[in-house]
Amino acid sequence: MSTQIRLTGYKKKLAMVVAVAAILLFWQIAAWSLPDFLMPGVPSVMVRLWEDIQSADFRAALSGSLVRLGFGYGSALAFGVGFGLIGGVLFFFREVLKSAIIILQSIPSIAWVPLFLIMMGFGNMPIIVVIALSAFFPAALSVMNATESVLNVHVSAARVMGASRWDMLKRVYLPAVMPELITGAQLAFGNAWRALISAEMLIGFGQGLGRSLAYAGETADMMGVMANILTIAILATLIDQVILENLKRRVLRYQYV
Amino acid sequence: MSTQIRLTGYKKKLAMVVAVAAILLFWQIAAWSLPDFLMPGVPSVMVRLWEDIQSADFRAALSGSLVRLGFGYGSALAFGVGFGLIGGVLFFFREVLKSAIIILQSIPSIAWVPLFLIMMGFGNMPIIVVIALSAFFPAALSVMNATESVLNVHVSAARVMGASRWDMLKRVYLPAVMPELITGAQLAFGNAWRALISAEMLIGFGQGLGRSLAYAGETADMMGVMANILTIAILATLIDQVILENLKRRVLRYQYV
Amino acid sequence: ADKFKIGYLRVMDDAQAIAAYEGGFYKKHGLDVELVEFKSGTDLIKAIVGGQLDTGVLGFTNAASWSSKGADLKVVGGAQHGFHAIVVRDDSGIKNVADLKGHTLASQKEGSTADTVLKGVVLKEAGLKPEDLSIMGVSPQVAVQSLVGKRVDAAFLFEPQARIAQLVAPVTQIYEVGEVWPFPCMVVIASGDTVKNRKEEVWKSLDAQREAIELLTNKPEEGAKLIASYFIAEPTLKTLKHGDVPREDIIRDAIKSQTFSPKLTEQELDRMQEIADIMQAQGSLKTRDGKPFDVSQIIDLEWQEARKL
Amino acid sequence: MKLSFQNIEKEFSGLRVIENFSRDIESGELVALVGPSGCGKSTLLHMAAGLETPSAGAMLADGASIQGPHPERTLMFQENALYPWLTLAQNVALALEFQKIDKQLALKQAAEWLSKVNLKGFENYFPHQVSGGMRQRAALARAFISHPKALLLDEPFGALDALTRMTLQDALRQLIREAGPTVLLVTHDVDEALFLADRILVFSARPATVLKEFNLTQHEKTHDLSEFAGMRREILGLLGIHAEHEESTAILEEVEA
Amino acid sequence: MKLSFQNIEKEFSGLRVIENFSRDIESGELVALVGPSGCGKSTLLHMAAGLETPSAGAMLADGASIQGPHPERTLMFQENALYPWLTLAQNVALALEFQKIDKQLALKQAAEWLSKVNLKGFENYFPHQVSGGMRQRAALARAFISHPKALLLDEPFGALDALTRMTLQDALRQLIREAGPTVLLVTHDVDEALFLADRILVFSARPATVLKEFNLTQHEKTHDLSEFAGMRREILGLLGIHAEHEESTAILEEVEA
Ligand SMILES: Nc1ncnc2c1ncn2[C@@H]1O[C@H](COP(=O)(O)OP(=O)(O)OP(=O)(O)O)[C@@H](O)[C@H]1O
Ligand SMILES: Nc1ncnc2c1ncn2[C@@H]1O[C@H](COP(=O)(O)OP(=O)(O)OP(=O)(O)O)[C@@H](O)[C@H]1O
Ligand SMILES: [Mg+2]
Ligand SMILES: [Mg+2]
Repeated sequence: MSTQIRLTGYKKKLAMVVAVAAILLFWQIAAWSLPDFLMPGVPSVMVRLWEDIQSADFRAALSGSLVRLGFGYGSALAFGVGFGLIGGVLFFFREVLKSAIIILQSIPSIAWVPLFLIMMGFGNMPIIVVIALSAFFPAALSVMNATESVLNVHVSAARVMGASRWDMLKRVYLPAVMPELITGAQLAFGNAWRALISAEMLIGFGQGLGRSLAYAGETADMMGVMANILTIAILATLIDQVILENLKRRVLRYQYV
Repeated sequence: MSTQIRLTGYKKKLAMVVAVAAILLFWQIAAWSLPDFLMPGVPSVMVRLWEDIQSADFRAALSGSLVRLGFGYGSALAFGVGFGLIGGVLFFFREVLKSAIIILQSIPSIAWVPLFLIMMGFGNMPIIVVIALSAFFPAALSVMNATESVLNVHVSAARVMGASRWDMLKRVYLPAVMPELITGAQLAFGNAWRALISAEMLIGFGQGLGRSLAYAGETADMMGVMANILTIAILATLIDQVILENLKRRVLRYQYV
Repeated sequence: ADKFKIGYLRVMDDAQAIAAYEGGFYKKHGLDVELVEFKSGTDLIKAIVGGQLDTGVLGFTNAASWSSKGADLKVVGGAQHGFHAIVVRDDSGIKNVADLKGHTLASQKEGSTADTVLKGVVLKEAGLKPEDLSIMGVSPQVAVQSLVGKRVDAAFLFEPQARIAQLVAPVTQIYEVGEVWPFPCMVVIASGDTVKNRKEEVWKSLDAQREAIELLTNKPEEGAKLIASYFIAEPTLKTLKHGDVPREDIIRDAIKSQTFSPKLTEQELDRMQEIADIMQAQGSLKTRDGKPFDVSQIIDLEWQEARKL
Repeated sequence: MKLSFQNIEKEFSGLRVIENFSRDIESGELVALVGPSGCGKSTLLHMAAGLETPSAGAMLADGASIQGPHPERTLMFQENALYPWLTLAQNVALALEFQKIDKQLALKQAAEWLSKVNLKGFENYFPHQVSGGMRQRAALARAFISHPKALLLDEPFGALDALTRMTLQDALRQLIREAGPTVLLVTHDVDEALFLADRILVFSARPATVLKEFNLTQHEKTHDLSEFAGMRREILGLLGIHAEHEESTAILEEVEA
Repeated sequence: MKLSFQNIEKEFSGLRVIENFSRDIESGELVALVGPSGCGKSTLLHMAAGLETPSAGAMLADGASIQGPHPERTLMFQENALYPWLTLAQNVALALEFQKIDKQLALKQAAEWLSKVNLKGFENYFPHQVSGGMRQRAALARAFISHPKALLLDEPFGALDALTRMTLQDALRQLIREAGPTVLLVTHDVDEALFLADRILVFSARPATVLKEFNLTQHEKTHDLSEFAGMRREILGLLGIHAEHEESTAILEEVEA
């Protein structure tokens, strides 16, 4: 048994509210100490955000970004789990993949963008690849590390019960790595999201939150910049806390009952 | 007992060599299929890299980047461990900090850069802050999560033996979270490094590897771009694999004997 | 005394700021200058507004945008006229601007001066709407590389990228906005505070830049030697048809194609107002009271009047 | 099923674990293996299960050489062999599902077996929700559900407290009596061996050789083992525990390296 | 040290665990607590250690109310109480270091105590390098090194196999005989209680009340417990294990929720 004390759902929500309040407070202090056009205050940005949300442009940017995120993140997870599980069975392959990840991971996504633009042309493709690349690393690493710690008895027990290789992967390895997989998926989501916004800021293509942010910056619209940053932060938090956390609770239900 | 089979040091090194070879192969294939102007081949970049290394500019860029990395990463670790341990003892604080991290982490570092430039002026400061910010998150998160799983018996045993609060932190909590702390430090290093390079690419200040990369890109010097990317990747791998891995082996010696 | 901080962008349009530094003209005028590079006018202007920089050489539209939001900014001198070329791939079959319809064009960042002029002047005069073609907002280097890599059919470029593109790729220039619709693209901008408190130093810097402009205009060879390494890293550039060309030659030609001028003339002031109106029409410039933006409120011509230009 | 160990030898990378072991376990017989820690008892069981192959000698089941794991020879472990992500019923049913039996049918049979081991009503509990004793009951159900002809028990109750262990010994005896498989039982608990076994093999330290063999078929079994007091004393003596008023030092604990 | 439980009651958020428990443990006496799982035995020990406070009643040590943990009342746990990052010697020395004794001196004394529990030569091994039995020997040394006046043992050998357990019972008896502390021993192993205790308290299921008390002071103790056969049968009967030829169902395992 560990000292883990699970706070109740109510306390968790309160903590989130306190965190949000603290961040907004810091922001407002910065706004007070800087001229209005460099750093607008919280209330005015809120008003602006409310207006933005009702515009068609905003919805187009939102859906554009989310579609890219979905494709990039989705394929990163699929490949990450696949390679991770293969790495769990083939030890040498695992080490090679790990080494490659350590090397490639050190290159920031904004250094990849020009290269992919030229190789893949304009369009959603380079953005999706940049997202997938940056999300692939943590997903694959976490699955690989988790396969290392699958219990021997779990494997032996399945073998004795006559499990086929495929049974083994599907019914033993996959559920055994699921907790780490979900942690990895949450890490990967953070990476994917940052890569999405960065890439959209750099590539002036299509509708997207990153592009709105860059455009607002370009036209001296700091209110727009802060409204966009706010949108980006709120959205990421919602996706992480509502969608991914709920998924986690469903998939790892056995840990919570 | 788990299925963990530790590959020998020799095999690990071989895996690294294979990984490097595979990456270089992909690169060379890209170089063959694209015009030289867009993607130079591996050998010519190697030659260029060799020349670069001997130049004073390169050494200035290197030391500039490493100094920033040191300050940013160092302070991120210090704060991360500090806040993480505090969070380990104060549950509500932990939840607040976690929530704040989830929110702030979603904003990519290139969105922070203009803001910090305005608030902190030119110089190393904004770069260091961007590095520290992006490295702080994984460091603090990993320590906090680790404190959640410190064994109850370890805490009770120390209390019964008459440990003071400070003894408790120093001799029970800190060593207990050390394995996760090191994992977190390695994650944090990846973030710090990418943030360093991105920020240097965006802020045209001082000497630095990121700036050399951006400069090479702007002057259409693809050979320089690839040489710089190579430097960045090699350096990150060296720091991670040589320095951090060795540190890990020293600090977690008990796990390896 | 404090260093005088001048921000610049690594583009030919800022050549006089770089040349004045490399040629020691600032020093000659008794000014200790630190030259700070920026990746975009957007960042540069923020540094001026935030008081981190004294002056900068950048697109006029930046000053308009920010002062419309309430920033205290002054345009204190001219720098360069907007020479932006449209180059097209030879195999695209595009002969004039109107032919761009349905093609892809690499331009600069959305909302930048170039982007404003492209949409508000170039395309409009050819009878095209921005939606008629796909416009990609990228950095000039990526634009050139995209041309080479056949990812776009055309690009809207300034120097030296327009020249480099023609040397390394099978592309032809079909349009030059400077010939058709000359406008003051780059100007010297300072914050109101600096103009008030460090007037003398601002003037010294303008004097130094004026001298640099004279050098660039009269002796482009010498100017090229000072600034070539800022734009092309290798001593020579591998070209498509002419083999290895020394970088100084390319830069010299690029300098020659530009019109630098320390002075803002009457026509130029009118053009600036025109651009501001276009921006307002495009929605990238919004005044707080919704009235038309008056450019004259950010113009400070005291220096050029004192020097009797 | 008759299990025959014929001149079995086993080495692990140079470490000699079993030396020339030959014994037949007759169909329906229950043989207990007792011996010091690390002497090779589990290794013998793994060979009978088909998870390990002997270095020399033959391992036969009903006269045929054992090629690998098969559900008719089922292994049960000391602990943790249930999958934490499956309910008790699903865990038990898995043994049938791996043999391509319809899921619904498997679950129905699993429920029946669970009620046989006194777990009616706990079908939908996850392993971590029930006590260690209940988990081992479920593991027993899983072992019996595929009607194995040979049951290989590796310290099945070693992790349970003394009281729970006794109730499970009763349950196991009941199940064996009904199903009648051949049983090989590894245990450290001499009382357990005395209570359950028809025959007891006492092993020496590594490399394992049989020190002595006890036959108990003619005895009536109850938890009150006073009848066996002499045999108990003799076995403990063989293992180095002296039932006298002095310190025992004979069993030198080994370093697990 | 005399430990007095006076009308102790204990509730955990509404769950009634102990109901009006009163007993004095005389100085130098060894009292064993036996009872079904979850009845509150550990809770009693924690109150004596000062880690828990009673909901009602008084917990006295030599007549003075217990305010918190103190090294003179030492608690020893079932397992995992050694710190994995310290060697055996450092673990044992820690008890002294927390009491501000010089590190070198502490290590020297630790080595002496390790040799008393038969671990000479293993001072510099880490816990995971030695067997479970050796770890508990080290834990014994750590418990005795600060010369406690009261020793609170919570199933100290519950995680060990039966043979190792017996050798440790011998070692423990030897140590107690030399140092003479008051001992409270929680165990599930009736034989262990019979072998070690002066007095045995048998508890009912939760809320814990004493079902019966046995006095053994007048008996000579050996591992051959045939002399106690009657008492053993009675205790097992109280706990619901019938020493007869029938299934026992009395101890219903509880759901750990
Ligand atoms: N896969 C393996 N690789 C290398 N050595 C092994 C392996 N499995 C077992 N051994 C070694 O073989 C010896 C016998 O192990 P085994 O598990 O059979 O002993 P055991 O009698 O079951 O001990 P215990 O009572 O502690 O379970 C031990 O020294 C162990 O370290
Ligand atoms: N800190 C706590 N908070 C809430 N409930 C607790 C706490 N500690 C113990 N309990 C509950 O009190 C009851 C008694 O626990 P305790 O650990 O004292 O039992 P035990 O007799 O030692 O059992 P075991 O033999 O399994 O060790 C259990 O039902 C347990 O769930
Ligand atoms: Mg074993
Ligand atoms: Mg207990």
